[in-house]
Amino acid sequence: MSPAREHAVELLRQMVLVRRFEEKCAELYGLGKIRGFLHLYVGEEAVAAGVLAALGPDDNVLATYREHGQALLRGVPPGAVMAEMFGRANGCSRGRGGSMHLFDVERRFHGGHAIVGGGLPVAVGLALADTHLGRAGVTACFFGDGATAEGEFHESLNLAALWRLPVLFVCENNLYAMGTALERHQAVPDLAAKPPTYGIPTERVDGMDVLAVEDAARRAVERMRATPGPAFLEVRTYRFRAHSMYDAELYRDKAEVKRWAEERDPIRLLDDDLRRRGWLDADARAALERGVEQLVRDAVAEAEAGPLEPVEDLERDVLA
Amino acid sequence: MSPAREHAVELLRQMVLVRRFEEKCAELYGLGKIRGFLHLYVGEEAVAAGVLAALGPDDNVLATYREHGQALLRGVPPGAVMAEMFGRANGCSRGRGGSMHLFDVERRFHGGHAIVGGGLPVAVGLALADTHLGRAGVTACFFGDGATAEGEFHESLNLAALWRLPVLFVCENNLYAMGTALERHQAVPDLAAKPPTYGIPTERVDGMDVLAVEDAARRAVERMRATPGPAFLEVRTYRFRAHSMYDAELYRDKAEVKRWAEERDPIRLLDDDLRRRGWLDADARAALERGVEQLVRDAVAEAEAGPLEPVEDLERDVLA
Amino acid sequence: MTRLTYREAVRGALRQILASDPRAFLLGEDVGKYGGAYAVSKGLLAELGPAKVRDTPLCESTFVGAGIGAAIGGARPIVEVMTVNFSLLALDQIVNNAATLRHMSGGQVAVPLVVRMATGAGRQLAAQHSHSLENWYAHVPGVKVVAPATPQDARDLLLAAYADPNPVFVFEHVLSYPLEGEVDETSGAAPLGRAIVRRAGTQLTIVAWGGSLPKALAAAEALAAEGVDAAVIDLRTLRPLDLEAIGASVRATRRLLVVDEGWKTGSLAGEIVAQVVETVFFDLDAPPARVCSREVPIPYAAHLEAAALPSVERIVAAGRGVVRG
Amino acid sequence: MTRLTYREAVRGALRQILASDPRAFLLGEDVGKYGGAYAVSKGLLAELGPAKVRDTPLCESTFVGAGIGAAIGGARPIVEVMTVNFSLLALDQIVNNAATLRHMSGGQVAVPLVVRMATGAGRQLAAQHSHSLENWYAHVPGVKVVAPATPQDARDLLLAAYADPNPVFVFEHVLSYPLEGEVDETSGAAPLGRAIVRRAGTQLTIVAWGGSLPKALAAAEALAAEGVDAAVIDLRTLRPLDLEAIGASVRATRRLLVVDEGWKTGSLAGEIVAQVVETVFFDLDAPPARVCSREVPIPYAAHLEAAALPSVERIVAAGRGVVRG
Ligand SMILES: Cc1ncc(C[n+]2csc(CCOP(=O)(O)OP(=O)(O)O)c2C)c(N)n1
Ligand SMILES: Cc1ncc(C[n+]2csc(CCOP(=O)(O)OP(=O)(O)O)c2C)c(N)n1
Ligand SMILES: [Mg+2]
Ligand SMILES: [Mg+2]
Repeated sequence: MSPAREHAVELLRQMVLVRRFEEKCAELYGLGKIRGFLHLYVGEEAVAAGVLAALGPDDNVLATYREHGQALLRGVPPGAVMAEMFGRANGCSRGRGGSMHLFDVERRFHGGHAIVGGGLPVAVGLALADTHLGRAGVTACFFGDGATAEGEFHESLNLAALWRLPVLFVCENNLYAMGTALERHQAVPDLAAKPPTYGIPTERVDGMDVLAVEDAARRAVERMRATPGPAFLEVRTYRFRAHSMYDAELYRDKAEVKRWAEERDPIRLLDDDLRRRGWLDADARAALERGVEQLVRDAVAEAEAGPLEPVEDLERDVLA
Repeated sequence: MSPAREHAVELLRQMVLVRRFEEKCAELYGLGKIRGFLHLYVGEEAVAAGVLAALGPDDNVLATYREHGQALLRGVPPGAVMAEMFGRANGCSRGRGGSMHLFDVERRFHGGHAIVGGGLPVAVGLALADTHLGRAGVTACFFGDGATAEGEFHESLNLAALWRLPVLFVCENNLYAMGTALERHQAVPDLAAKPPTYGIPTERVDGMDVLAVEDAARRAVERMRATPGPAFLEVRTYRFRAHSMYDAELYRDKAEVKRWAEERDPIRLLDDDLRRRGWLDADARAALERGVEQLVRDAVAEAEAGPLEPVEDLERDVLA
Repeated sequence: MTRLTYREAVRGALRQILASDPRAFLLGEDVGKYGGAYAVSKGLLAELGPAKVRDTPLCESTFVGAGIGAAIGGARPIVEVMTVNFSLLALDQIVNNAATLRHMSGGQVAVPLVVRMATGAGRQLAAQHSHSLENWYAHVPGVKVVAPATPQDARDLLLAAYADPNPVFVFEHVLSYPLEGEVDETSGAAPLGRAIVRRAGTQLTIVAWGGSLPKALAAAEALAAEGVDAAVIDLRTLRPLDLEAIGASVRATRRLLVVDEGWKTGSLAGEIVAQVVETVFFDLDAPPARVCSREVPIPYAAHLEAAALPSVERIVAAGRGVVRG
Repeated sequence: MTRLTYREAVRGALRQILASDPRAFLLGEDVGKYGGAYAVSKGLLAELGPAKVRDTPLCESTFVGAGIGAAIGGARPIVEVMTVNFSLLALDQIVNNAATLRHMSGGQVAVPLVVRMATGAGRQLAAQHSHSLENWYAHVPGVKVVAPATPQDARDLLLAAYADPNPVFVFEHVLSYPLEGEVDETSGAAPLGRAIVRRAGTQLTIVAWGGSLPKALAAAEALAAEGVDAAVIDLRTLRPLDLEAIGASVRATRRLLVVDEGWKTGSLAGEIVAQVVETVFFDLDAPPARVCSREVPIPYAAHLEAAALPSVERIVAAGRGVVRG
């Protein structure tokens, strides 16, 4: 298999993994196995898959409460992610965090942040540590279109640009902040117009085309490794499901959602592309699907079997 | 006297009033009559004079801790301002606020805000009230270049633009935020480049030319009265004195200050202009100066004679 | 009287205010098209229009500050901060402006503002979404703070907050929204600053509010079964504190237990204990006690979260301890 | 021993840390070229260079958050927030990230961060610049809080804060900076969490910290002249509280007075009173008392400000009241 073909199939596998994992999460939520807030990434998988493909092991990743995709594709074991949502001690945050707070510091996956905009300054700090300690490595920071209205967004862009810190700002522009459409929360909905006022190289990319996302991310990361300083990607995408499991979706048309899901599904788009090229036949596709399903099944089994943290350890890890 | 001439002389008088008033404040600070933080506006008088000349009585004004100029030129009686700095009950804030918190609600002078950036959301709200209640009137909001790094600056621009609220944002760009030069606190020091990303009409103006400031402010206010929505002025100016009475000015060259004070003093520039035009002879100029000096003397006398608030009234006006 | 949920009672009061006072409007994140994160304002945008129900961008500091400015300007905004957790971003506006401008201006500036927010834990939302910071608000001169526990109070205290000329912060516990009760929808504002005795009792005074009230009442029932007769006081207003009501009860029962979902150290419960001992020290037969949250960021896992929060069991055990020694 | 001001003692500890640990740096508004709003870091930029002393733009939330991120990333930042007043803008980062990430990540994330800030009133800076919010910080699990009162402690507690693997908040009272004292510049870190008896006494325990300690000591002298023998405990660490030291003293003196520059309602003083009555209730001969700030935004006028803050006179009067009844 050519490297290009192998890589494209792997990206498909990654997106399918995230999709199937989350479909299972939704099901388990219905069964009460997962609780709290659950925000699904369905429709947006190409953003995490494309960007993370451009990073190396010494780079940092920080994301929002909608971070199952980033966690899984950064290599956090699916079983540890699922166990976390089950609130088990074998979860990747020992059951303390749940769906919104997945962590895996060894893999430089720094969460899982549920305060909109609150992760950006932390990402700037991670990049500052790298710079101060003379380490290579960039920090990829994911956040939504809604976060761009928060002051910390601007403060973080300014500080990263002023101090030439290697932060890759990845705006997952899914056109809605909860129930508020982009043009109802931004006076000028052109988000890519803002970072240049801080001198930050910026690119807008189709978030339903995983290869385009990866390409743009690679360009940005290469530039950052050559010349210190941040970069910005506005990735245009769409959330196919509700904001969270509580959302009645009163604020958007079913037809709009249907159109995106039918016409712009990043998995289907890549699937079609691979078939057209003859890079993935029906058998291989089915095998890929079976492999992913097995991973998800194993993850659920691992979560089910996981122990509960003893209540006596409640106050463990509050202080060092 | 032609209206133009009369108006220009009046602007000169206003700037001289602010200058002499503050020179007296500095002197009184040395004597311990005024305490706390004292931030002088010396060098920046044309900003307040020019902008306030463009406003009417139904407009709102909100400023920073460096607001003696705005207060005086909005019509707060000099005696009430001076008494406030003396901490007397006849002060415009009954001695509660001091130099940083001058208020005169009747004249729609809404302070006097000492948290950098903290006044901007309040100004947006004042404009929102006018809009909601169907009242004409714009809200002029003064703030420094340093404030543009705070998140609230961006949040406020966005909200005002999104809701088309009549806020005139006046950035007093004196090139320093305390000891931090503009290019050391902004990745891209072009402040006028930011508001357009919110769709806000923006103009940059020479803040040492009071007539140019007034002109730009009038243009902005006229536009706002015709078409609802905010406007933005970046007014380039310079602070001739220390940031506050505690500042040793380690961060800038004496020569730089000298150059500005000698070459770009807004009072001298207007003075020269008026003389050149033959609009103000030496006698009239001296009379103007005497008039101002009398005002300042009277203000000090009023402050000196003012009563202290009884200590029993300490908790007055905490709640309605 | 109508049977309403707490959520519906809040909505009813909101509708009444917004429909009757042209100066009034509601603003906050997702209060309009989405219908409110906790569905409190559901339907109001369609009913009352976009000038009365305003969706804001995500910018807590600025939309709270804009509420302050609008109140100063003569409008009567009701601001919904989705939850107390996000109000951390607006604390500068709240402390330095809302609470301060009246006094700092020598009495000139009026800030007749209402800020509502959801508070508390119990839904497995983890550490960043489970705060109970009412004590911080109750610390600040220049504001009032209420925490209605029942559907009727959810209505009456919101009306009272609106009628008050000061900035009033209304804390609605996330677990209270589905609570049902009989509500008089013609009622007027309840007086601010008045606690109420929800259960009479002679041997112990339990003070609680908001989301802790149901737990306190259940604990009192359980204690009664053990032969301990506990009074339960619903504080309702957290600033100003109704020390008189608490003191009167404690003078009679000679014993005090305070339930507070906030972390114990520096809790409002601590303040209540301090004020009681300062004023009725010699009437106390036993040291007062507190049941608060454990000193830990609230964890996600159900069993850990439950262990971190005040529970009926912990209240019963503490009440038993105070009375039996 | 060298005679140093509190300011110089802080600077000495900063210099020692920054010069010796390559991971360390100082960041904050105007800590560099300006020399620090309170001149604490004056000269350090020239001495140590711009990588060690970093001037930030005005953006409290983000530079505190960047400090948190840098600590997570393995650096050892010391963040100066110019004053506690501006820290209101950074509370989300502090509460939801600094205090929370370790626990919420199941123990994976370490945040070895020091945040220093000036606190308190007394310089006629008016309501927005005169806060004492140490109690808010002391309420939050996951952080430690210190408030050095003497030049030696300013040094030793900063060294301790730096050595600690947790986020530690250091409160320096604005009136402390010019205080002079003998300082051992070779000293190491003081233990965190330990109060110290600054004055022995048998009839009354006065607890104070930071900027209130000099007032408490002066009041104890004045009380001695009246025949009241008061002990003065300097709390030093505000979280965790050294209840043992306070309890031991109160068991001996049987009387407690707490001085706290914060507003009384919801003060840390209230928490201390509550913890004392919860633990040594039967050893108390009189109700505990508190001297705190009056419930008012701190006014500018000198006589009003003085009346709002704890004063030696008010402490003496309260001490007399506790002892004489
Ligand atoms: C500071 C803050 N305010 C409000 C919320 C509640 N909230 C959670 S997600 C969300 C919408 C965020 O939208 P966006 O940034 O576009 O991300 P998306 O959910 O679309 O991925 C809101 C309002 C929050 N978590 N934090
Ligand atoms: C939020 C906040 N941070 C810090 C300060 C301290 N401070 C007061 S003025 C100032 C500089 C502000 O600069 P700028 O906005 O340019 O206004 P200027 O003083 O130049 O008029 C600083 C840092 C403050 N008052 N508020
Ligand atoms: Mg979005
Ligand atoms: Mg400036």
